[in-house]
Amino acid sequence: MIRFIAWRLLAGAGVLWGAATLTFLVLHFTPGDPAEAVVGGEGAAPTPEVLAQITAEYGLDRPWYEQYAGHLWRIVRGDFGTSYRLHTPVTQAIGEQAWATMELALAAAVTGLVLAVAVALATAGRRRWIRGLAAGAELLVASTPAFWLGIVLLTVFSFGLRLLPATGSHGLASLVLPALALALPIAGVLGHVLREALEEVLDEPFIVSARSRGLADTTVRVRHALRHALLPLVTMSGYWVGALLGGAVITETLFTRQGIGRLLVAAVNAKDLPVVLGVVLLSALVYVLVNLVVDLLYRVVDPRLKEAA
Amino acid sequence: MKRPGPGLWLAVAVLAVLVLAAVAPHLLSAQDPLAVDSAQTLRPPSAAHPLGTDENGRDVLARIVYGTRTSLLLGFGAIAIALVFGGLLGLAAGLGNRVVENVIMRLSDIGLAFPELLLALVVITVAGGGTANAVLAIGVANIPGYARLVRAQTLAVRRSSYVEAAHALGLPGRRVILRHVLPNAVKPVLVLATIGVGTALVAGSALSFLGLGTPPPEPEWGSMLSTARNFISRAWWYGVFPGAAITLTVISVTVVGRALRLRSEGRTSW
Amino acid sequence: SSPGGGAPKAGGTLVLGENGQEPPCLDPHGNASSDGPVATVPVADSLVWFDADGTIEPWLADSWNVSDDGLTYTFKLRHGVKFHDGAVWNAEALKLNFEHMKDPATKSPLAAAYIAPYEDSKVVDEYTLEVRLSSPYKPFLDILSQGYLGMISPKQIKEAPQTICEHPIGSGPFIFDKWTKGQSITYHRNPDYNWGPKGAKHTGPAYLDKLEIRFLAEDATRYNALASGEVDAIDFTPPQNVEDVKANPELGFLSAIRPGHPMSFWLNTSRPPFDDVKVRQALLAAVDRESIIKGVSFGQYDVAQGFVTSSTPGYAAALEGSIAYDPAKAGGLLDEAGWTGRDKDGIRTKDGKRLVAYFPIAANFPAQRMQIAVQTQAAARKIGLDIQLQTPPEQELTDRSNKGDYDMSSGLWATNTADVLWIQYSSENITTDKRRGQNVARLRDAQLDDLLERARQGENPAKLYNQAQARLLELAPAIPFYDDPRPVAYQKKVRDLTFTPAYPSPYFYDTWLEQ
Amino acid sequence: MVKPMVTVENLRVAFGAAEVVRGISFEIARGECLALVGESGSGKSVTARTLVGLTGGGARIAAGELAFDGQDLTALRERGWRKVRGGRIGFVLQDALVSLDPLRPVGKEIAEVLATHTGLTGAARRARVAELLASVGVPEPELRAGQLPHELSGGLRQRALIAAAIAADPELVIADEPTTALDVTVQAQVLDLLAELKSRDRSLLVISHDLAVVARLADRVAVMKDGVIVEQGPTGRVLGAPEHDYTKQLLRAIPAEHTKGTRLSATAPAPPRRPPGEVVVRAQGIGKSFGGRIAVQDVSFTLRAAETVGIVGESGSGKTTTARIALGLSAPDTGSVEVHGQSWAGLDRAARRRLRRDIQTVYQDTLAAFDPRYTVAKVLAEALSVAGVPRRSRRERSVELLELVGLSPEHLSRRPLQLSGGQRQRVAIARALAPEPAVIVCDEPVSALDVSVQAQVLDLLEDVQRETGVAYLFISHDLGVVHHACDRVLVMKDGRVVEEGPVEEVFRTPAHPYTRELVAAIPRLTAV
Ligand SMILES: Nc1ncnc2c1ncn2[C@@H]1O[C@H](COP(=O)(O)OP(=O)(O)OP(=O)(O)O)[C@@H](O)[C@H]1O
Ligand SMILES: Nc1ncnc2c1ncn2[C@@H]1O[C@H](COP(=O)(O)OP(=O)(O)OP(=O)(O)O)[C@@H](O)[C@H]1O
Ligand SMILES: [Mg+2]
Ligand SMILES: [Mg+2]
Ligand code: NI
Repeated sequence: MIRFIAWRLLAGAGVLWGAATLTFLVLHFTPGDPAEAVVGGEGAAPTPEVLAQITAEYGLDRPWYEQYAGHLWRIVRGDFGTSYRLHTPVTQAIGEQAWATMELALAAAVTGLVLAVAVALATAGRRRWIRGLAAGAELLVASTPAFWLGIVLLTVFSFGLRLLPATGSHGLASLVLPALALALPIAGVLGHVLREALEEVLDEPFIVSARSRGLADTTVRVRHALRHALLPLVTMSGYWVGALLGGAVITETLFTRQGIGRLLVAAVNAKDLPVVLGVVLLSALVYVLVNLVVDLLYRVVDPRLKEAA
Repeated sequence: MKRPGPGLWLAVAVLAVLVLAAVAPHLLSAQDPLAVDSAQTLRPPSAAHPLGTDENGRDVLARIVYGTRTSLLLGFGAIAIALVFGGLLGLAAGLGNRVVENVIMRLSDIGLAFPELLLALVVITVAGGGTANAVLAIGVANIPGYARLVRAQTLAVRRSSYVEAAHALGLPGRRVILRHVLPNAVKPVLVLATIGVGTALVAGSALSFLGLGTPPPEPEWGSMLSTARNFISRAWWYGVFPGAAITLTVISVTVVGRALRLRSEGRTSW
Repeated sequence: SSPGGGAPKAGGTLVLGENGQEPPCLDPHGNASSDGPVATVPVADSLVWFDADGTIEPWLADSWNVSDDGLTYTFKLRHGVKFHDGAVWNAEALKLNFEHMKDPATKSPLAAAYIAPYEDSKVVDEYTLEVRLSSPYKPFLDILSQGYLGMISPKQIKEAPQTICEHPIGSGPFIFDKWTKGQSITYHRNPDYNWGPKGAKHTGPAYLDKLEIRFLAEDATRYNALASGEVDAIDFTPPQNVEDVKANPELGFLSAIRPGHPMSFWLNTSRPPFDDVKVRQALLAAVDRESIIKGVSFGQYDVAQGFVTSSTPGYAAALEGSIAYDPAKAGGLLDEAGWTGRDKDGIRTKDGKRLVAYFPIAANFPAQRMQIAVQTQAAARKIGLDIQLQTPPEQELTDRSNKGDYDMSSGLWATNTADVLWIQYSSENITTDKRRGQNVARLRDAQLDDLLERARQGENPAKLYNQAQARLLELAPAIPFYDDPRPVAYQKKVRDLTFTPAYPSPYFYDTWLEQ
Repeated sequence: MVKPMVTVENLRVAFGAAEVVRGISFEIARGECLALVGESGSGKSVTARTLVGLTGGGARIAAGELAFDGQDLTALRERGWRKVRGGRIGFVLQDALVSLDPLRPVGKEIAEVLATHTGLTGAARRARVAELLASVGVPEPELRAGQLPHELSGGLRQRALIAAAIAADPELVIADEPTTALDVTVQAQVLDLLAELKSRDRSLLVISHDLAVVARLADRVAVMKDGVIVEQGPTGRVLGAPEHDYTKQLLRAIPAEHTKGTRLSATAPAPPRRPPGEVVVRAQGIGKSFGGRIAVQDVSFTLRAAETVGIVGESGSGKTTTARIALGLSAPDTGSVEVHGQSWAGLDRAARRRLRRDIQTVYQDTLAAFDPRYTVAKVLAEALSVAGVPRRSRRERSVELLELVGLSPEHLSRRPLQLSGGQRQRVAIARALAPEPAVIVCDEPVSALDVSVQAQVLDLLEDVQRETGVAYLFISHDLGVVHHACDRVLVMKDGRVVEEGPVEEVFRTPAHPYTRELVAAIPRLTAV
């Protein structure tokens, strides 16, 4: 077990390095002068001196491998540098935004999973019209863009009923709508996959066998079938972690929440390499850790895997 | 085998209409999707414009009809890219030796760890905006996920007795992979792929939301939806109909896909 | 400002919903975003105040003197002004501010360019500073009244310049509290404040206890936040909601046209097809600006009449109506220009070449501008000109605009002087490897250059700017669409909400809340 | 007369348009054991499942009377069923290998019954679980209770399932093929256990295709065919003096020592036997272990053309492993296997592939051995392509093969899931025959077949051998079958061959104690 975790963490470090390298290469070799980007935008009129200063200060005139090594070495030493665009340390820039995103992603993950599991459990293997209804609802939310869902939620609950605030990231009330907007499409996809899996499991002889012992239907579903059906969800962890972090950008923009999604978009547009590197490393780290946890969970859900490793 | 229910027929009909719209849009709408009329902006549904007009006075129905091709390309194209490349990589990882497997899986880990949005931005930064690149961006972003899934499946299928039985029969290895491993490994992934068509369409509209999707004035459902959000308080029809088009497409694809899958497995469809 | 009686009351918090153009840096000298001034003016006062009629009034400078050659400005500064950190406002402070703007390390995207002619300055005495320019620069004072050139504590500039972006310290009526990035900025009242501008309604501290600027990028969200009472006022009221605002008895509405260049599509005059003035004039005549603008703004915007907005000092009102919608004339002009052939799509051709114009646009292109672009595209098609909208990546866009690789480009430039014409159309301002300029049309016209240069140097600007505007109408380097307004909507309980006329943005010094 | 435990009158069950149980009636008295025997697919399992309300999705049930202990079962709702199932009726499903939740320790499954139907808590429950496992003959019950199904052999799984069924001491136990996965010694133990239940006034409904088992356990027998009971009566009478033709046919078809050399099915006489030819497979000292546990150790044998060598032994003794090594599908740790004088180890890939055509196999698990997407036609065509049969004659040849194994052309379009277990097994045999190999390794080739079909298949195998001189390596836990079909036999225990020799000799005068135990435990119909 310890060896497994250690090996995974080592591989995780490799993933971080790969992601950082990819980020650097991409930002470096795509067109556009970062110096322009830093002070760019409509309404800006940087003087040549300002551009020269930026180029010199950020070492943008050095060969790419030197810059690459520089960034890497800096990060290895634990120094994430200073944002080109915000003129603040990257750790601070990300630190200000990270919690809001985490909060949102966690809330959405929990909501999405609970919804998906609840709906799938309640409807799998039921009458055709119930299944059809549930499947339709799932596909509806899964095929509705998060921003549109968000707008609809806003229009109904904020602007119409005035039940919940439309904006900001303070407190629970302001988390409800964004979390829902982010969670629903994910719940749709997960619920769909889960229900298909559940229906397959509910046909298995061991379910009949469990029923023949006099267990209540709910008990059979929760205690026996659910565990099997969860396996594909676990395999899809990559998908939903990505969907959460990716969807966060849209949701953050729409609900005017803080978050690293928006920070990332702004940073990419401004070629703000230190910030992009920071965000990528953070999200890669989250991915690596989530994956590790998920793999450990996998072993809890499916004990057959324990000895295989 | 049970006869297909009305739901399936409906879904097939919707797909047929979609194909028609993609191939010969002029048969479904007589209006020009690009015909701007500054005097007729954001008009509600009427006889002249059955689904209303947009902010430039264009006919929403015509734009939905003419947008079908691009939208379907976005949905199916992206998933096709993800499936083909993800499938091949996953298969290679599942069948290859440890080195191959490790290289591919670590690369796909990097791909998955790399924010999907950034990946899309990257493709668009490198290749520029536009539908083709949006397809590419979303497709590429989905490759690692599918690769992982296919690999997991391949490993399971590879160990199955029927693959061993095929080997025992004396079939050439290539043929076993092509005829037995590949189809069985990809099968469960197809469940995800049918719904993936929808998520890809949605991802395309998210790109439009960020201004990276299909460039105007070309009609495309996702970008229509994205623009419509600005006018939701004045023109519900502008957002609702393209949204309905997306949802209807996804539901139909899923229903038909499911029926095909069940049939290929020898199970009856719902 | 809002009507109604009653004496102003102190207290309360005002929340303003801003659009999403959150500045990356709150150093007034370090930002160029359109939300910059609204966020920095509460904190940082300016040297002079610009009145709506174009006159310059004292603020942190009591008086000033311009030498005859226009090269030396002598400022007499106000006494008793203190920054929030206790630093004293004096000649040294002003000198440090100028140097801070110019210092490349500040990475100023705008202020440095605005004071480009600044050479150096000399402290004459504690409250007198003599500023020397390298060339005459008539708009110097106008520029100095803009929020982008607000005054920052000399202590902060000297001791901790890297903190200005995050936490600007000025002498303004509000003290900066906290910037929650991506969300809001909060301020509280400066109790010691006693040096409001001449144009203000009262003296002494501001009335509001607290001020919060919240960034609400989505139009629908911003408007609804106001309608539902989540915020007290919103900036950039979406045009589609203005009618609702006006019809709502609980809401007030305040709007000012921003001085400067109207929102326009510039035509690249340095390469075909728009190097031919006839083609430019043809396009100008082919577009029914009236109906387009009415549609996209839901009847809220004024169609631009020329190349500066109607609120800009030096606006040539006499030239109004010179641009007329006349598709027939447009066709004739193109025929004259030799574009007589037609291809199968109905696009004109000449010597086998199609009449195509490339219009690269940015990812975050505002929705409205997109509408105008699409409708312009449709109008151009009717006369046989194919406008192709392209969405290259942001960075490629910058590269292309620097290299002049485009036929059309869009934008506006808000500044409180007709010198905007020099910024936009002087051949000196064509971007080269050495210099970034705003002459997006890449117009090179000796006659215009001469007019603008002379106006800049101070020779009868009123007349010269008039002539320049007339000349531009002949040259047609752009399709001017509308005079950009700054529409603010607010709850009726918000009283005396005003604008800083220099760069119209909400100004809260006089504002109070009726409870 | 005492009220019967179970009363079934005119029971009909239909799935969609197909009526699979067509009006059957029977009663089971307290302390009585009724056995249901009959053709595969005749509706035995459906009847059993109907008694616990788990007939399956889409089933339509009609009955004149369906009562348990005087209670009308047709009137029961979900809540009512819960009390009956597990608590008053214990049920052992047919598919023992897949009837335990693969993700939960088997002990938990048994404890679940106790938790639902008894007041036992915590430690008491654990103790009872161990007791129950011990009572069905599971060694080291505490250890086993904590293990997952896949860590148990098929026989252990079946016993755990039985333990769960009897955990709450139900008044009626329904056991559907309770001993298929068990070797004879364990089978004897389980049968004793069920007999003991009966002695405590519990009722039993046993379904089995093994008439010897039925003979030993049942008081009365009902014979089913095509959804109806064709004959019903006391065991001795039905098995001893059958009245119905089908029953007679069933009884004739049972292979055993006395049937050796005779035809089991009523088909044309076989061609003359060939003498054993040259050696086709030679295994020398093969050994294999999995993660330190020895599965096979020092096994040697030879197989000659036109000869059948049987391997018997308890579950987990290494029979399948030996077969896989012989097939070259898994490499031995020690020793070597030669086919036609060529050692697997010494061949490159292409040569192995060529050699494989000469040695075919029938898998133990027939469902898993077919690509689920393939129709029977495709399965056979693929096998024929390996043999080099040209594309156009493949279909014709497929039909021939199917007819050989007693199936008809209509089965060509079926997929594995659409076939009954017995049909699948026959398709597997057809596939193995297709390339006309020199050797076929048969791993439990007739385990899923009811005796009449089993008879056909055994005859078929023999006919093919006489015609082509193919050699069989024949694995089975059914000693009667082995006795009938094999020339020589290897007896395996714990991975070793403990005894070897001509089948008559080994069974008549077993030398090794284990063999003696095996032979003694063979349930014999003649014992009735
Ligand atoms: N859930 C179901 N849906 C449709 N048909 C079914 C279902 N269960 C059983 N059948 C059909 O009912 C018939 C009787 O099946 P059953 O399982 O009772 O046979 P059996 O007598 O137990 O045979 P075996 O000895 O092979 O187990 C078969 O033809 C089978 O295909
Ligand atoms: N792939 C494997 N991994 C680990 N252990 C295995 C594997 N295959 C077989 N074994 C073990 O090797 C031993 C012999 O198994 P084998 O399948 O040969 O038994 P068998 O004689 O065929 O039994 P049965 O009659 O139940 O089919 C068993 O203990 C089994 O658990
Ligand atoms: Mg059965
Ligand atoms: Mg075996
Ligand atoms: Ni599906």
